[in-house]
Amino acid sequence: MAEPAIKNSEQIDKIVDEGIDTGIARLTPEKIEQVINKVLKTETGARLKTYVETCVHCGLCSEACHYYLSHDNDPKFSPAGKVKQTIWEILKKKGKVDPEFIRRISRIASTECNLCRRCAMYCPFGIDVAYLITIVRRICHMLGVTPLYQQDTAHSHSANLNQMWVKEDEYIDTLQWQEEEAQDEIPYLRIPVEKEGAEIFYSVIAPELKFRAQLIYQAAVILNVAGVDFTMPATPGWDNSDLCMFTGDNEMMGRLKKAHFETAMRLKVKRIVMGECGHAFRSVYDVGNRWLAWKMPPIPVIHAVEFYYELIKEGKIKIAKKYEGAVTFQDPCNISRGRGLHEMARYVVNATCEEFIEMHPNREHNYCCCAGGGVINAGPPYKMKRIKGNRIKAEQLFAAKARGAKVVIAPCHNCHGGIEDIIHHYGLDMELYFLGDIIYKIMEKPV
Amino acid sequence: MHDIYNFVSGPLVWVSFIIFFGGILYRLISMAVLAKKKDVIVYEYMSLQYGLRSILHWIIPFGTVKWQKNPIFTIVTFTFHICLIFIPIFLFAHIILWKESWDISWWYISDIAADVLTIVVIASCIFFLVRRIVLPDVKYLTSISDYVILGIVAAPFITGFWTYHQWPGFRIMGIIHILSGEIMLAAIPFTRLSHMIFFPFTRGYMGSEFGAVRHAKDW
Amino acid sequence: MEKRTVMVYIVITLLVFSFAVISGFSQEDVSTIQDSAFKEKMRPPVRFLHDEHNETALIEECNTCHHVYEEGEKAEDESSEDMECSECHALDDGKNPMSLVKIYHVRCKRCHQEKKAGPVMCGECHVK
Amino acid sequence: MHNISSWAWEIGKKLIADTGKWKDMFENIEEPYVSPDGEKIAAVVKTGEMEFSVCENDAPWERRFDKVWYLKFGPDNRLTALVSDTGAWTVAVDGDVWENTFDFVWNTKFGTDGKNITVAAQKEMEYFAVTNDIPWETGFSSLSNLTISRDGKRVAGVVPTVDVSEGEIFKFQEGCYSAVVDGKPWDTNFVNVWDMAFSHDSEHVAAEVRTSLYDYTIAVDGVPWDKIYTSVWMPQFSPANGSVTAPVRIAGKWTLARDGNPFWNRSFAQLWHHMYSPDGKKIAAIVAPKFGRWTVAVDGKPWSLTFGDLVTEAVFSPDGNRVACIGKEDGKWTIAVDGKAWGGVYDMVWQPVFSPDSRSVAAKAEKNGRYTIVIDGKPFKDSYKALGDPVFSPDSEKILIKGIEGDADGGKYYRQVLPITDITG
Repeated sequence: MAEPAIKNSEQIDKIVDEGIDTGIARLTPEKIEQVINKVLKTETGARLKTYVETCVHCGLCSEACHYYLSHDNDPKFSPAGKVKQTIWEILKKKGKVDPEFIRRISRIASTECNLCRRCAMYCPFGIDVAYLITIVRRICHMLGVTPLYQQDTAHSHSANLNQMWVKEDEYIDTLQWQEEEAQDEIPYLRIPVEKEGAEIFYSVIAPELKFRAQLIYQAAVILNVAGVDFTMPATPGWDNSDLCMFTGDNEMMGRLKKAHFETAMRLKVKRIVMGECGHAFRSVYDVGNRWLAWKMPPIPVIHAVEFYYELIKEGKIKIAKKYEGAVTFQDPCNISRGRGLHEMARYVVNATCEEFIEMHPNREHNYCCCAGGGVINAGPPYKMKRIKGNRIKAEQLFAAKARGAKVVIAPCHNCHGGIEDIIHHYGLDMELYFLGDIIYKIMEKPV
Repeated sequence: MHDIYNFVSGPLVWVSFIIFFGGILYRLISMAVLAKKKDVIVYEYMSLQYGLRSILHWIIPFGTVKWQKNPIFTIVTFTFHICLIFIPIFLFAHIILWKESWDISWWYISDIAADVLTIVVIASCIFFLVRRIVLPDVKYLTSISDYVILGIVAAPFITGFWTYHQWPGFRIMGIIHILSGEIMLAAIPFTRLSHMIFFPFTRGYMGSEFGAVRHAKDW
Repeated sequence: MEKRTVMVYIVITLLVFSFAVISGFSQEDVSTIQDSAFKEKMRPPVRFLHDEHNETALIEECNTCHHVYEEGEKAEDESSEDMECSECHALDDGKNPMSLVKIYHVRCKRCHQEKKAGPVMCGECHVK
Repeated sequence: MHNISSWAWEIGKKLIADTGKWKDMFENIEEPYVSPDGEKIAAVVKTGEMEFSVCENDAPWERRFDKVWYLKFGPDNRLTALVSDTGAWTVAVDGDVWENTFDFVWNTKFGTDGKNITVAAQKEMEYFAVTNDIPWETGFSSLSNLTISRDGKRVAGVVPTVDVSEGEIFKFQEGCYSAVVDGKPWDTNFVNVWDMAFSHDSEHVAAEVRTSLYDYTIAVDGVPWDKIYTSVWMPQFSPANGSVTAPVRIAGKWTLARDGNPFWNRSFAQLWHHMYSPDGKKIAAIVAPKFGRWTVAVDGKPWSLTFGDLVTEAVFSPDGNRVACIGKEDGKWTIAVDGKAWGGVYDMVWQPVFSPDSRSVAAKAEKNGRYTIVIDGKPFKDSYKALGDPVFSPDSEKILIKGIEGDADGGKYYRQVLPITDITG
């Protein structure tokens, strides 16, 4: 279990990332200064000023951060420590920093902070470190210094309005393919495409089409068995995810959210129900919509966890036999701290599983998976850094396992990806499921 | 000596009060204007109910998970902050000065109590100092200015204690005491001590976002 | 014994002697400010050498301090040495001694401040 | 729209199809669609194991397919569907299929008169558009944002013009995309090209483009404006003089620019979906005058009425003097016309429709799972299980209601024409 922490700078700086390296090579101190000051002047104001001036450098936020805990309390990984290395320095030098400095802050902002906002609950002043790190990412974006894989995802978003270069026909084809597959199990099943006036627009993320098509299959089964009047669009706008939000390309973020919400409006649906994805929820619920001047989502967005809760509570899904074996539950930051769905999640877990074992800490206080906030999207170069940056999660899971938990339920794609790697690397030997996997397994289905 | 005394206890008091209250007002107004211009969402999402809910949890000792996890720090910081505000306001020696100057007075604490509480403040300052030097994460965040600020806060209490006990040189110390109190007042709006002013807003805003928008707790 | 050592002893003895003599002479004049209205004493009483103070301060009229006010006007030819201050300067609400403290302070301290002479800080009068 | 004066406008109610009976005819029936004139109702039906067709007014098409989707009536009341026969995809129009087949087809589009039908198609990983069974001569490695001219004769889209693979981020940023019109790409490459619009004479195309990761502008026939913005939304051509306008973002605020110059003299927290009055003299747009409040602005002047949730589907009256839109506040939907909201609120409302004389406004609305037509704020007494869009008669005195009566188990589809006074009183 106890891995030595990465000795930060040396090993980290050995990571080759063409996105960052090439970006850095193109910078001049003049350009850096000009871009930084432009971002600071035109895009920041009272919040940045107050946060920076209010922080009393007390270090209370340190133990909120999984990177800090996983790196043997290395001060460089504490939330305020990351702000010190980035924002404070930028402000102190008034943007007069060199390209190497930009390399460091890009690394810190993009691969050493998941924007999970746990630290906001440990800072007495409620200083939003995630917001400050977002500003750093914005600066790096404006300077053209973003990890290659993240940037590539942002480009896919821009060219296709989805995160995985899925072409318009491939998306529809996948839906039809999953529909056909599922009809073998439930003959009357449909994935209605472009059904104007349906109650619900079921929205997904591109990885569900590319790698986890079974999730669309399962969702189709759940939605059909529950008799939900739903539809999926046949146009771009179907992908609710938004890595542009995490690279700092706010303009693209807005464009993606516009496409998504306008698709919902065009389909005349009353609600958008989305799959088990955390960051996408954040982007549609309280980030992307704001950039567009919608105070709240114009069409309500319901996360899968809340939707399952409704279905089970209202008896639309009946449980044939509860899942045997003890499970534990990962509270994803974007739907617990981000939406308070932890109690509903527990309702669903208890309704579907024989034995539920809490991991500690939990609910709003759960540790981040270390994959969210775009970090997993920084790609393979940072995989080990990400895994080692979350040893604390392995310890947390191990403790739950010691009390009997054999299965981890993680209702978020990023949590899923992150925890999958952690389970393998640390040899935890636990199974990992989405909540939908469990419901699909144990629900009553027509014979 | 009389000239200095008259100056620090006369015009300088006014100057420091003006800087203190004027500074607070200026900081609040200028920040509000800036927010209106650049961070309009702060106004849009600020919720009185949820803002206060969060503030309430954070100003109650052990009212948050964080406070519960660090009991020693919690006790120290709460007693420190309470004493810091309480002592100067309810100290007999201060009240008589206000009575003389402006004919206002109120309840005061005994000198023994004041002595004990002052020691608490000074001890807390030492605790904070040691923390800054000893704890690696805090040390990493610490700059010279943090020591200066700690000094600014500790000075009026150390000098006040000295003066009260009439230790050698207490006359000079008395003048330094008055001066250091004035420096602290003047420093509050314009240094990180401004957390006193901004705490309700930063915490309230986070509480509003967590409570009203995200339906979650932030403590 | 060396000469120098003897000299030191003599000097010390003389000093101690003269201190005793001076204190003895002054005894009559040593006084502390008292007022029966002060029930609980927050500070040590103020030592006040009445005659010496007045000589140094060139105060000739008793009613400079022991004044009498009639209808808001200071009565120039009257004085109040035989009275306690609190007989006129009543306590706030009959209990709060602050107002009485205040008039003592105003009487002493303000004059010292104006004349730039004499003690002004707490510990200079309320000596422990 | 297609020549509506040729439709039957006699007052009365006609049973078109007893859709309730369809259940006995087919294994499965998908949601029904009605033709613009209301004379036809159709649905995709399952006729056997892995066998599908389209049922139109009680009779299925003769052809059977292994997949049918995207049922759409054109403005000329022809019925199209995207169909697959043993894996080969094509378009079926009123039951007849196009000769060409493809690996996939999608996104059926019609010109205003309905004569020209266009789809996006993919064959052997080549992407192109097909209009009336005639594919573009060139294919591309992808095709998006399919856009057709008013008359449907010309087709544009966005295609990669430089081969760029996943992960080649710096190549991507040099510009690998362009707009393509009738199969011919523009000469200029852009980092991105998005929504585009044809001019009214179908001769020109304007598009949202991004020339670097940060610089957005409008390109007209491949030539970008000389001004750049931090973002732009879809451009429009003026029907009057051919100039191009687009919402542009400057210093965090949105305003309307024309041919690269400031046009409206005020800015908004948001401004999009601007549109010209039919005569081209006025411009209306959906705007947020302040964060979180939405309304319509005509020539830069916002209504005083605002909505908190959203404003959408704004439309000009034929005479260009009135504007109607959908507004939503606290989860409830309504219609607003010229800055005044209808009294009633609904669970959902559809795009409002002006009468040809511009005097009346009708909209389909839903309440408690039933649908009805509302004219000038007054709901029709009858409610329906399903409903098509309302259509005013050419003389503006009658309204065509296309509704399925009945409950979940059965249903009869009626075409009904009534005087609007039956609803407005």
